[in-house]
Amino acid sequence: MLIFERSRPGRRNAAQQPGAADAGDLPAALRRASRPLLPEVSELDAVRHYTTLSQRNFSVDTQFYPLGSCTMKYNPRAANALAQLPGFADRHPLAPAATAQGLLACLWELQEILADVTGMAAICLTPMAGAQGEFAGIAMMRAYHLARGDHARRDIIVPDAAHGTNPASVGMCGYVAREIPTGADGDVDLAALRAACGPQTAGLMLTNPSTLGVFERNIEAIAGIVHAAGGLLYYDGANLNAILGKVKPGDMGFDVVHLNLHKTFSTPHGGGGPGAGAVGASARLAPFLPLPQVAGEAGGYRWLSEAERPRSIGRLSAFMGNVGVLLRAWAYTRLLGRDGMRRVAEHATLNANYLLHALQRAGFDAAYPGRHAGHEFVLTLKRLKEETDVSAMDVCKRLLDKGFYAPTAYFPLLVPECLLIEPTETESRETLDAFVAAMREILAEAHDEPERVKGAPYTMPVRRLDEVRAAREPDLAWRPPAQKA
Amino acid sequence: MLIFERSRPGRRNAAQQPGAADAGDLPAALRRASRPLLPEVSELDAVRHYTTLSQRNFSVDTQFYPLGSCTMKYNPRAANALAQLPGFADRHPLAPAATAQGLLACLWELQEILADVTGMAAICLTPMAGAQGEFAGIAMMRAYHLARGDHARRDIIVPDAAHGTNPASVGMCGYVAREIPTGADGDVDLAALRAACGPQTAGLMLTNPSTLGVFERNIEAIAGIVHAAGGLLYYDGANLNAILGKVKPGDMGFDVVHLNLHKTFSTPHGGGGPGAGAVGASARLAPFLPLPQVAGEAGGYRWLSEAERPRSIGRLSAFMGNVGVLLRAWAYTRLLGRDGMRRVAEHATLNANYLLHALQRAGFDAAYPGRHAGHEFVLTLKRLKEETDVSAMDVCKRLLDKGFYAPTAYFPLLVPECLLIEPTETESRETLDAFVAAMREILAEAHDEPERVKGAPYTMPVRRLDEVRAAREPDLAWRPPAQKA
Amino acid sequence: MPYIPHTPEDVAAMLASMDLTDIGQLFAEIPAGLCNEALARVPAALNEMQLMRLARERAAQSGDYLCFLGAGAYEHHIPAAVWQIATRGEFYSAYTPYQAEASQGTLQVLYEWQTMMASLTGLDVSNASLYDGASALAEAVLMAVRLHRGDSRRVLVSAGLHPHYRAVLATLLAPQQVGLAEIGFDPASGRLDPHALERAGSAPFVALVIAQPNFFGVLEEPDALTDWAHEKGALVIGACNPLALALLRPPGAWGRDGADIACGEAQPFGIPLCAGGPYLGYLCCRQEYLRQMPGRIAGRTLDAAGQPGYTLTLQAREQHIRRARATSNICTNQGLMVTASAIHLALLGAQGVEQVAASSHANTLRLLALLTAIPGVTRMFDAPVFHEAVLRLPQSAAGVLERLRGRGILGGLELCPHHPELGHALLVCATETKTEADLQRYAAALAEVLETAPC
Amino acid sequence: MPYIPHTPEDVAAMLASMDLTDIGQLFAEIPAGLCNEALARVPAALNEMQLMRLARERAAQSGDYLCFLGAGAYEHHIPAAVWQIATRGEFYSAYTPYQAEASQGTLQVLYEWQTMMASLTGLDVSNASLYDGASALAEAVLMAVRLHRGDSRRVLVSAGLHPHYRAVLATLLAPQQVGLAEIGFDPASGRLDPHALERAGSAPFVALVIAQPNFFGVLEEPDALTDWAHEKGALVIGACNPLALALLRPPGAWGRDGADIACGEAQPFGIPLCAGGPYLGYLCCRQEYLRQMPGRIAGRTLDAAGQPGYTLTLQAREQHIRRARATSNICTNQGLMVTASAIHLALLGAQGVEQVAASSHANTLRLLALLTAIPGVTRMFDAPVFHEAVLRLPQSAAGVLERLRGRGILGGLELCPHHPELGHALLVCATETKTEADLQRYAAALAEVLETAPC
Ligand SMILES: Cc1ncc(COP(=O)(O)O)c(C=O)c1O
Ligand SMILES: Cc1ncc(COP(=O)(O)O)c(C=O)c1O
Repeated sequence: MLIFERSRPGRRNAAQQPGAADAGDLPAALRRASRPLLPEVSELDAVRHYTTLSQRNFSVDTQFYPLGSCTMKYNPRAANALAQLPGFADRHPLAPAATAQGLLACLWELQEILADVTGMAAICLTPMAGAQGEFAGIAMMRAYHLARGDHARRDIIVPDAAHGTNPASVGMCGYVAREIPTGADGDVDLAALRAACGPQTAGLMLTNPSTLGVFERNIEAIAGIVHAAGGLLYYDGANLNAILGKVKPGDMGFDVVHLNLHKTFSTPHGGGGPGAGAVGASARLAPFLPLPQVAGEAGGYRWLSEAERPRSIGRLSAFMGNVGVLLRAWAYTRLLGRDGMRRVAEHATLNANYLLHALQRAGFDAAYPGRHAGHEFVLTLKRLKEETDVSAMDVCKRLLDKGFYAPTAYFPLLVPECLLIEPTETESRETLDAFVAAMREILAEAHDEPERVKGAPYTMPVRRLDEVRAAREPDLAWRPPAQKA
Repeated sequence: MLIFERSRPGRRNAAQQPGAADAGDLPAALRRASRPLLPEVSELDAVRHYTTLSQRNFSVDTQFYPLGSCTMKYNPRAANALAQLPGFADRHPLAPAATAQGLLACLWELQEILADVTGMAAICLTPMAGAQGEFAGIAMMRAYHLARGDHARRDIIVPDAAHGTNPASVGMCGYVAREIPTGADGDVDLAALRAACGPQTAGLMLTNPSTLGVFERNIEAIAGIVHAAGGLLYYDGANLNAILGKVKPGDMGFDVVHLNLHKTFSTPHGGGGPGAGAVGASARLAPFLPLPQVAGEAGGYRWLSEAERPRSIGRLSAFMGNVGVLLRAWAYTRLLGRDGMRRVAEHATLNANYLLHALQRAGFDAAYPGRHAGHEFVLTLKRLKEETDVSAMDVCKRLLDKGFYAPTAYFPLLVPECLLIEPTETESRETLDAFVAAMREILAEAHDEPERVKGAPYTMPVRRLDEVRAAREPDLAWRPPAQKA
Repeated sequence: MPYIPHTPEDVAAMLASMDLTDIGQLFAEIPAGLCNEALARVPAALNEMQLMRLARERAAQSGDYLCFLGAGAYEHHIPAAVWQIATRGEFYSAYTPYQAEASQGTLQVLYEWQTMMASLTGLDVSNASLYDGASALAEAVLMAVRLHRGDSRRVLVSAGLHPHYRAVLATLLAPQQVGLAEIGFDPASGRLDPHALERAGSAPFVALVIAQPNFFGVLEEPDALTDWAHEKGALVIGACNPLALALLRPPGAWGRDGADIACGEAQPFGIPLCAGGPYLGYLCCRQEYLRQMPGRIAGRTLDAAGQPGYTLTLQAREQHIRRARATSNICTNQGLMVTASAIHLALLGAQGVEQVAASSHANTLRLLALLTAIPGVTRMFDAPVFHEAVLRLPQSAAGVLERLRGRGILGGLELCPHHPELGHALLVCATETKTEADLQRYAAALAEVLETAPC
Repeated sequence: MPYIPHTPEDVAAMLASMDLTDIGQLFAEIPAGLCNEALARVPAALNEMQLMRLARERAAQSGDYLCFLGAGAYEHHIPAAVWQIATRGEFYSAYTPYQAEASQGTLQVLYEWQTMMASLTGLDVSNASLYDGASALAEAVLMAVRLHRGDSRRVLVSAGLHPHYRAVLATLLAPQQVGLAEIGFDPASGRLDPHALERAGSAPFVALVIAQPNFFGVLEEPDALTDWAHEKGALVIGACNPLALALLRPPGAWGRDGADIACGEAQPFGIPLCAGGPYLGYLCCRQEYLRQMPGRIAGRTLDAAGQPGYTLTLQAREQHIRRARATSNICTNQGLMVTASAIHLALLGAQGVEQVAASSHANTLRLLALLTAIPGVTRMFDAPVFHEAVLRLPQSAAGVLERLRGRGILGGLELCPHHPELGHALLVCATETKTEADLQRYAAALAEVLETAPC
């Protein structure tokens, strides 16, 4: 039932209302004619409605959530408590700098830590998610080329395995995304890369380990080819969890990186966001970083002024990006500490490879069987689909019935019937074993009783939803019954 | 699965551990030989375990909870936020009085408000639940009699409808509980009362409206009889919600009252507690109130000293009772305000009577059909039981399947197959109507398919539990498999 | 090992299952020269107890001020229930609801919030959030560029738009060669200057952005503006504080045909100030523009048993399907803020939201009355305002603010850095959180401060 | 109407369904003379925004001190997860789990906590909580009285038991004519004085109460005491800080046969100080004493399908069944504190709890070393302590504490009101929350304070 269907005209929650006040002086021509459609419910009804709605979700706090490319690790509750401290949560963004030392200290430390783990010269924390980080990074590359008077560069090379935001961000920056294929072993096709590179090449975007879950072994060669062509290298940090504290993107030759703090640095996904997509740059690109940034000096911390960064690509948000998310990420970095970083990569990788091996033993096919997994890996259910007509999507839906969220399916696009599985380091061996057992059961069921799998899920609040209908007859806002007709 | 079954030797949650420290100086004879059986799990495992466990509960925030005698009203979330403010939550009980003005102001105001709504001369907030309030009240009555040199009084008269804590508290005070019957109309049997009263009578405990949900119409006569015999009147405030702001126990002739702040004043029940059982006294009994109490004076607030209250029955708790509960109750009183008190009683009573009428129309029998309900009412399912063999308990279990918590069953003891139903004022008419519809369905089902009702519940995390086995073969603590055998 | 459950035995057994002995072997494919475990700038780990103490100390440095700052971020009462529910693990730690059947909670909340926002803006549909108000406006402009039939890439924007919003537009639009024509404001009213507008409108343009209220708190007269832009064949974008829309004509009802797109910052609906974010960008439009909308959208559909349920829909617009030709690159949005905002609006109810808006308005007028009673303090503009206004001070606002801070008051925003042409200008805001005593306290402090000479 | 959903139309329709027109009619059975709606001492309503502002102002008056107070209530780190989970509506707003099938969450938590407490105390069974440590001890004594075969009602209690606990025992036991014989402590060690004990033990008694540690932080030698009492045919009750039991021999292992009952205050396990409550009384005993246990008990059983499940059990002991002959009058207990405590213990784990105990112990020893290095400051007792100890000061503790407070430190508890015989005695405590810098700060402040003459 929708909150609007619980609503009754005139029902009020007096404790939350400041009381009547006069706005009669506002000119009639400016005033609203009819009340907006907002619910009128009691506080109990609202609390009960949203509390029971929450129970209709799977989440990391309640289920294993092996969603590839999303790094659904545990989100420490301390980070939430910390970000809600009144000195942070109630602070106005334009409150004077003199009162900001505590906040700035946290942000500055986060900049320092991220610079170190990425091997970049400088970090800007403002991008509000990975995709905005990508925009910022490409815009910086563009600004760099233009600043050098190099106006010919229009292409950004993007492997076919790339996440959709990569080509989309390229477009947002007015560049053209040029796709290159992946080899059978999961590495970039070097010949194709060479062919694609030239004076029109602004740069290359790469995720490493790639979205196929394998480490790009030729990364040094790739960097050489792109740099030789005058292009720049962009690191999509969505998969940093695999190499955190072990390998630095800067050392691989990347000029710009973005990080998804809501992945590697454990800030909650919140059912879709908010995230934070901090962006880092090598020395030559650092002057182009967006603003605001925090400077740390002997006397304390301060915001860098626009005058000090005349070549900055500018502002990305009205204020300072998603500060509450940044504070949570800061909390996490401080809780992990220096040694904790490396351990994340090691155990995320251990979990992924352990799970991959176990699933292979259970009868599933790895998309890149010869390769070590990074922190995630791709299975292909092509054979299953051919044998039983049970698809990757069917397996996903059936997993829900077994109490597991489903892996990412049908991404990357180049692997047919694929599942991208990322266990993260925060899951225990017992949980992984239970997942393998469930997958084994589903495999057996797919052969014995395929219709059962294809009809899943059965135990969720709803049965399988008609997505086609949703798109063909969009119903995107409730209307009161009378209006609806 | 139990948290112990998720435990693995050596698994650690490093972020919560202060690090190794030396206790080697402790004499070996005093030291523990083996580690206690505490879980060893990751933080994620603990969070997931307890979060999913919580989902296995019904609660006010998620379901209608018409549990008679318990006043399961909405617990404002503001009260929770307020009690968790660091200045309250992190305050040490023995911190100096100079830092206590803010806290004492809240407690003093609560004392004043409760004194006013009960018509008592003074209030002490320390009892930690209703039952401890009862103990305090009876102990005060005892102290009063003894202080007057009146050593003969040994009996406390208790109606048969009384809550179990009443006779139990009488026993805890070294008195004898003398039960008197209730008349067919739900009022106390005055003749029996007269017969029971005498020089041995220390007092009478009464709930009004009674646990039968009806207002004791002869209360003034009762007070007269008891007082004439030299006894005192004790008001069990569990049902104050029915008359809050409309009738004051003091005006009815009561000498002592306790209140269940976790009922009338909306502090959460927390799955069993904590509560707060503030106790109030008329002028002649006020000197015997327990300590600590707060005094409010021009210069500020302070704790009353023992020297100032030499006749106090003394301390009931190591510190100041359940302060966090008291703060929540204070918050509620301030949110309701003067007019809000009366409105609670009015709408709680309206809801109860509306529901009673609707259930009668649906075919259920009121235990006291001629009477108005207070804030709750009793149904008797005797006829249903005779006709279908479906019991009150069966109906309760079936209600769970319909998404409603069950009413109180088999209490008061004198009504056969009874349900005690208390909707509270915070529930909407729509919720009451939905409950009636469910009850109607169950009634039909009881006639058509009684086994279905008797086998309920079917949709809970467990089927009906074997209570007899639980008591016959008590399994009260988990043991590791090896030890268990 | 913080947040890693593995015991040494676990690690050994897991490695053994792969015939390995050392985790390092799993990294064998990485060129050896790239391994670099030095992290000199990362401090050693704190435990939670140590971290919380450090954080409490740092948070306390923000101090405790009576705050009259607005300028795009507003202090409002947020019911305690909002965040106690929004941070429940099931909302807090879930991903984007791609597996709809296991995400009905989040999806229904999105659908409810979309309904609320569509109704507030008077438009047909809302998306399920964008990052913040400023970036939402940039997305709206890009959407208008895609929708517009002509080949102009020129957008008219008021100089009275929040300067940070203008800066964000510049950053986000420049790479796509979308030009911004800044229209001056009328120095008397603070509204868009009609003459400047007429001049700018003589060349083709894609869209007119109307800020309601604008940066100065001033209310534009959007009916005439909307009709004017539509007559020129351009789209109209309303950049609105959605709280103001509880009182004001919604963009969907501006002029003859209504604005085409409404967008802005929904932070006033239950989102804490939090030093600037995470906030909550919204974007609503007419039904016919749906396929050019950026961002996720939740929709209602039926399940295999014919029961209603919710799912993300129209994903063909989005980056994960359409890639380079997507309507935007946005993926992660501000989901949890949507949840909080929906709960907030449900708790306040239609009447509550209206009261918050009216009482913020009334408090601001009262503050203006008190402050302009001080000699030398006058209102900069004469047009009606919502809950913010610009004052002209007899001295530099910076110095005044500094001295007010010494009295425990954050007195507003100094406009000089953004609008030097306005002289000693101060932007003040008084929401429903301010009592009469607070307003009096500000007035008394300001009077006191102004009596002493500027330092 | 705060928290009342009824619209005027609802009220009218509901009344109409009963053929009534006015709510007042529902109160017709109440004698008219009793109606009294005057509430002069109840202030008018605040809304949540106003209330929270008032509460924040009042809470802030507690100040922010470095605190070395213990004496029965201990500052420990509580993981943020504990209360974020414990205040989830499903735990927070549920009643006592009488409908077991709809309360499996709470019931399983109770069962788990009982397991933890039984293991910590080394006894067979635990109940599901009592109010607080002091009242739990009173219940333990009453239980012993019921269990004891003789007709003595005399109980031996150390004068080194927390004075408030002794006061509570007096209040709760007096009406049942249970007598308390207070046994002096040895002035050198701070432990129970064996001679005094021997003297008191010459008359019959029901039980001996051993506090471990006692009020002075001192550790008793419970083996000999236990055997001595058992030989006299009395029961032994251990009143223990359960945190100390992470290091110390549990009551169940005291002497030859172990103590009979253990009880006390589990506040150190995840319960905030909160000015004194709600805290968490616990009580454990041997299996054979089960039927005399007070309070609720959760047990594991099977459901109709043979699956395990949890329920409250052995209710025949309780007031709602046995009424006047119940083992106690307790009904509402401290359920939510149990939930928090179980989550706390699970988050810290066996090793974490041990580390908290050890590190509190080590910090206290370190503090003692620093403070006793100050001229004139000495330890009062020479027996080993857990995480508290008594210092002898060269001046009145009250004055010293007052001056320490001026330096931001709550320096401990002045013992003079409770134990004037000890002179200038100060009880100090340093838990794992204190850093070396904190201890140094205390020492420096104390040295400074003692240099100046008492005022
Ligand atoms: C590989 C990769 N790149 C980029 C992104 C985009 O990040 P965001 O969703 O934070 O915008 C994602 C997120 O799913 C991703 O997996
Ligand atoms: C009528 C009545 N009296 C007394 C009590 C005892 O109160 P408490 O559970 O707070 O001890 C109750 C509680 O259920 C009750 O309903």
